[in-house]
Amino acid sequence: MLTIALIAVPLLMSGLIFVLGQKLARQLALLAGILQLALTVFAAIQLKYGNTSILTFQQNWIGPLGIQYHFSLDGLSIILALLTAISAPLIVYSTFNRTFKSPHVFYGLIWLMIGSMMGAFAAGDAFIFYLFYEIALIPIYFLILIWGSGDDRPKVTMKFFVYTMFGSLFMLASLLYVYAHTSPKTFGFEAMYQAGQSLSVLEQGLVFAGIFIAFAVKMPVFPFHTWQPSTYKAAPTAGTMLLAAIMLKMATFGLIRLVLPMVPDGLAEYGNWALVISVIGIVYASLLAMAQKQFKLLIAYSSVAHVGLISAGILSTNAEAIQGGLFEMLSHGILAIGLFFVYDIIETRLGHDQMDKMGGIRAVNPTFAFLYFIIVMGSVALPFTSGFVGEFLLLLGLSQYSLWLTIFGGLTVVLGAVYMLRSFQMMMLGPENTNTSGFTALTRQEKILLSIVVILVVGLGIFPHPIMDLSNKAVETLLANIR
Amino acid sequence: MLTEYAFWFLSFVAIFSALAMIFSKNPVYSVLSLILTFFAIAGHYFLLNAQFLAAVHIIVYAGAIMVLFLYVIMMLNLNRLEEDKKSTWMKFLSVAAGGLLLFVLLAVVKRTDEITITAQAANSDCGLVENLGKVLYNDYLLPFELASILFLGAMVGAVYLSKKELA
Amino acid sequence: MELLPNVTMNHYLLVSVILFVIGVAGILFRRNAIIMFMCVELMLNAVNITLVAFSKVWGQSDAQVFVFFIMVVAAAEVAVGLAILMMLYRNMHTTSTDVLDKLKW
Amino acid sequence: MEKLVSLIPVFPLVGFLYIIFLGKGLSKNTIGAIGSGAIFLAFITSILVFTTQLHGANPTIVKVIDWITTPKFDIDISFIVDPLSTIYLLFITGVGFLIHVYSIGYMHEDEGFNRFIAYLNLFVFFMLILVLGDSYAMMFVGWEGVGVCSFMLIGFWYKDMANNDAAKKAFIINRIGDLGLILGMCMIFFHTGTLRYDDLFISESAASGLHGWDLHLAAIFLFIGAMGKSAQIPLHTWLPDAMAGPTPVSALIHAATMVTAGIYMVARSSAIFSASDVASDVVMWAGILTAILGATIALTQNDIKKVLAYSTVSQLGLMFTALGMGAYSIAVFHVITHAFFKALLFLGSGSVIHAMGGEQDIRRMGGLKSHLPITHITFLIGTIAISGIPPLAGFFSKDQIIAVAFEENMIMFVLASVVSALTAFYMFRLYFLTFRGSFRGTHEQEHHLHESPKVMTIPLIVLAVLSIFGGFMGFPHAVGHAMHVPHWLDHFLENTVEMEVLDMSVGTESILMILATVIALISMYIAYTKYMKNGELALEDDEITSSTHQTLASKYYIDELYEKIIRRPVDAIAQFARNVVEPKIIDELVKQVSLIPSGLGSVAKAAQNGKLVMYVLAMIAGLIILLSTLI
Repeated sequence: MLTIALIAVPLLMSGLIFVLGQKLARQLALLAGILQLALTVFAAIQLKYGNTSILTFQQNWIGPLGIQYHFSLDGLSIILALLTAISAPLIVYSTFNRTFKSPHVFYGLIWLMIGSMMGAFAAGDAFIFYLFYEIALIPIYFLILIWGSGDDRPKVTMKFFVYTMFGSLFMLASLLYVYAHTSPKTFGFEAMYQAGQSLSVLEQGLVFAGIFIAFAVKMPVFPFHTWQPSTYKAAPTAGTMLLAAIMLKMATFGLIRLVLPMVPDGLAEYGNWALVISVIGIVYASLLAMAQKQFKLLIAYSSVAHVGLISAGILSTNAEAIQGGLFEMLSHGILAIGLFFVYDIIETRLGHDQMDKMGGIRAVNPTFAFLYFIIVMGSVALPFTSGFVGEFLLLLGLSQYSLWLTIFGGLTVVLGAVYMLRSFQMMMLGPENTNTSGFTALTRQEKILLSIVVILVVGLGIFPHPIMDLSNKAVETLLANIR
Repeated sequence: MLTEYAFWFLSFVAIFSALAMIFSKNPVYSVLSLILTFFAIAGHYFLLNAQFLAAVHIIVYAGAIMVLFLYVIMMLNLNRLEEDKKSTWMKFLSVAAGGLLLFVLLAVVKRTDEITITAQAANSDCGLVENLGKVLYNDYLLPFELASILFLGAMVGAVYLSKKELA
Repeated sequence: MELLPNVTMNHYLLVSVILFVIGVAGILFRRNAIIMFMCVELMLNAVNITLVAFSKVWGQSDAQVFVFFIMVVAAAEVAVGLAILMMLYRNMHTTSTDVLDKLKW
Repeated sequence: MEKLVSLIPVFPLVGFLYIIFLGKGLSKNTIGAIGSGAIFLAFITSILVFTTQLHGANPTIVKVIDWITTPKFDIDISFIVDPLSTIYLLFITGVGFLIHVYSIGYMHEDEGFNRFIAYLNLFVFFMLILVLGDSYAMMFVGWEGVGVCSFMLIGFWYKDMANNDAAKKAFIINRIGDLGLILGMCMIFFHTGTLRYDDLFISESAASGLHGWDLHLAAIFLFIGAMGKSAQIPLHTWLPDAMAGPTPVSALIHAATMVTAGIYMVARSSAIFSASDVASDVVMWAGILTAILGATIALTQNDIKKVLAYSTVSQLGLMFTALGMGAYSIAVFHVITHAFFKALLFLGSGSVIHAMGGEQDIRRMGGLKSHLPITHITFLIGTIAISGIPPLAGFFSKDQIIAVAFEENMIMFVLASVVSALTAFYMFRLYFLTFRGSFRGTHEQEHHLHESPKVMTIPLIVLAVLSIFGGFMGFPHAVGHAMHVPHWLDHFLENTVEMEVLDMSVGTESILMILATVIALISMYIAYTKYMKNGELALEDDEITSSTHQTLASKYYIDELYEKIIRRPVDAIAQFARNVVEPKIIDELVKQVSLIPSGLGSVAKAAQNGKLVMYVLAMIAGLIILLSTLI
């Protein structure tokens, strides 16, 4: 029941925000975030003490097809639930420095999206997962279309929408294929796993390919990433945060949830190409990030690089990498919010994000530079930041698959430092110029938000243990299921 | 013996007048030919012992529907229709399609021998009004009532469409 | 199986097929919407013949009930259809389907 | 007592946090006191911890909290107390404390004073984590942490872009090394299932799970990490540039502590390296090449800090040569003595720069002896110590490296001796040009000359004392045995690192010692004749005369080479990817694919032309197909 509440709260709050109109929209949205966070933490505590019965919910929906309302939070999805619950209030709060036209629709859509993503994370049934996975597209489509920037955004959003739908088609085909092999017919994960594992290796490989393409578009992994930078650029900052912090995690989480236990043999036999393109993506996106002049695009490409590592790690199928992947999802979400908020701060003050026209911000606004520096350090995976824990475990796991891939994937350590430090240097260091000398001090809201992000980044880096503890057992069970 | 001749005669009339319908340049003649076809078909129904249907057929088709056609044609004053020129390949395509369809249908019909061979006439007066009425009002009561609603809808629709103001 | 002396089921089917194809041919060759409409009626009747014939073969009245309903629907259809045609003619001053081709995608 | 070890890193951390968050209104002296006080407390605690190890106690693991836990990979934040870590503790906190004190004076006028002390504290924190961590993962924490602190401190004066570039370069090259270290860790974990020293080397020897090329490769990857941090060929280029930071930073980070982390790591992994002859050879050759490269470049540099920087590169090279030959304890010995005298030299140079008002070019100096007496004396002691003239610290450690080389590999022996000779030469060149002769700077500068305040000179004096006596902790084996002076350090480290047993007679060892001394004295004399007798600046120091000289002065063009073969191609590839691959290939491909449906759509659109006949034909076609299945 608790799980249902976790999905229902965002959806209901979304409805409430739609209805209650313009005045209270942002307060309500923030309230919903806090409520959601409290509920999720409560759920995590319940899970920690083994009280799993209130975390599952199962009810028939479309009986003859074996589709159920089946939601459950286990050690894997609780991490993503936490990510959602932490990100949601932060994202909402990050918009407080701006005013939007028809805010009730804006915040309503945000919460609709959060609710549907939560639904995908908590799904216990492949059909439910697919359903929520797709529903999440609708609100973000309108968020970008209505509140985005740039004249080409109808085109950009169209590309984004169609591209991801196109990918999902392959997933649907794969899922239906596996579904056809269940008996009695059901979309429940357990039965799907069994059916998937009973397929021949070649079939498994094909099913894997179908699902992976869907996720590869969503994550996105090279070479399916071209929708992403333009979409990030067009989206309002809150929308970008939603995309980068939570939405793409549906895909990486899907890898753990759908791919690993369902088609392990196919992955082992025919999955190398996916690992290879993921790793190519790391290097390629890092290089692109190096070549960017616009800060937002730099973050976008760095996100591609990070996600490539997550994908490669998870597909290498071992406990370290899966744990690392889960933790990196959490960390990447928080860092993405931090980075995009930094972008937002700069953009509201300077009106652009051309890095080569900045410089000297540190001299004008040392607090901002300090907070940003820690976020940079987190995203280059410095130890004692959350980024390190995930990235290190991912590399450790990937190395058990292939040393060569690890060497190339590890280049993210170097190239990440190159582009992040370059951006830090271009924006923050050096003497101030006419562009940046008027860089006003941070407002209270900005300070609070950045501080929370920084505290989370450092705190999770030093105390990842409680989080990892939640998922340890689930990861072991998952791997035991595969072997 | 007589019935056999009647069958051939009716069939000939039906097909001939159907052809006349599609080939006649004047729509009025077309309608009249079609009415003739319908009468021939009604005759078939009689031969098949479906008197009720035969009656209804004449009343509804020949009496109501075709008169409606005639009425419309008269009202629109479509004595002579301007036929557009058809491209030759269109003609060819149409002939091919029609011919092919005929061929396929005939081929299918040829196979019905094997199916009908096992059947036997159990109740030859099933087409009488009494029997038909029983079936209609017992088994098909709901569709029957629905048909009346359909008529109502059609009536409303026809009236609404024909109102001058809409134009 | 003979329905009448020397007349088998196949004869009826044959007649029906020929009428049906004549109806199709009419639709293909003629451009006038009213004529095409009549061809549709002809095709409906071609089917009706088979239904009645089959009813006789099996000794069941259900097929005749169907014929009855087909007539019902045909009547309704003609009523509405002709109304539409009249409207079209009023507006377009033609009933040729070569001109009436605006209803697409 | 061992439990106290977890306090040691806490002091500098608290110092850092306090200064950053609460230090705004405090005076510079208070800040200085807090900063150096924190390190002093750590130093005292370190001594207490150190005493527990004096008499051969077993290594102790002190766990603080759980850190990363996965089903198989399980690393805590916990510290190891054993001879190797405690001896590092001592000189990090000890030298660190002195440099903190010195910084109070040196940075007193700087507006970023608070920040500076705070960063230094943070650096010491990470350095302590590095040596105290009980696993490679924990070491890596410190490893990266010091890298970041180094980045922040090199770019301390961030308004000058050159400093920032140097800082970035240092960080990125370090990162390349770090990647090597990560890969090394990955390999070790893959083959042994653990990264804890305890499981790998001490209570079990899981490290023996590495065999053959896995072993070599793991060791080489680890060494790549060391290359980055300890500035070995080919990753050495950042260290000289790192001199852009304030001088205390150069002394603390880029001479005494951080750069020796590589030696610590190799010594810590001695079980792995000693098992891998390939890796050991790599270490040895990289070390000696670096030593020669550093020493030759140092001959021609005119910036006082650059000379010291290349000297550091060269000395680190020597240490790695020792490591490669299996003489782990001797390398550590040289680390310690080097920390003393190199910190001393850097701080001395800082004092000189301070006095000269920021001037760093030795061609503009000279005759500072009378103006800066304390600095002069201590700098001279440092110079003698590094040159390897007995009985100062450098002599003992360097001599033992050369002795080992004599035993192990004659080529190494010759090369190491050459390095030693070069060292004596360029150090005395530096000394003579700076302190002797007549002043060559401007009149204004001469007027400004003054001895540094006490807060700066006292650390110099302490370090000078340490440079004089520090060498006695490792008296040469054979000679020491004959004289009943034990090699204390070897005994102390015996259970921690693999030992190289020198089987050398008293005679051979004595001859080697005398030979080394003579070489050093000859070099010193050559320097004397060249730079003192004429009393003037030698011509070739003012202008570049020969192509050899040009090559040396340009540091063998290695920076230019990297610029050409790495940085520019990578940038070009990145630009190519941005301008061509991304829009013209990948996105174009996507567009082409997206054209397929719309192409199909336009075909289908043609069918939907509104012509009734077409629809009928289509229907009939469908009907025909359908029916033909019945035939």
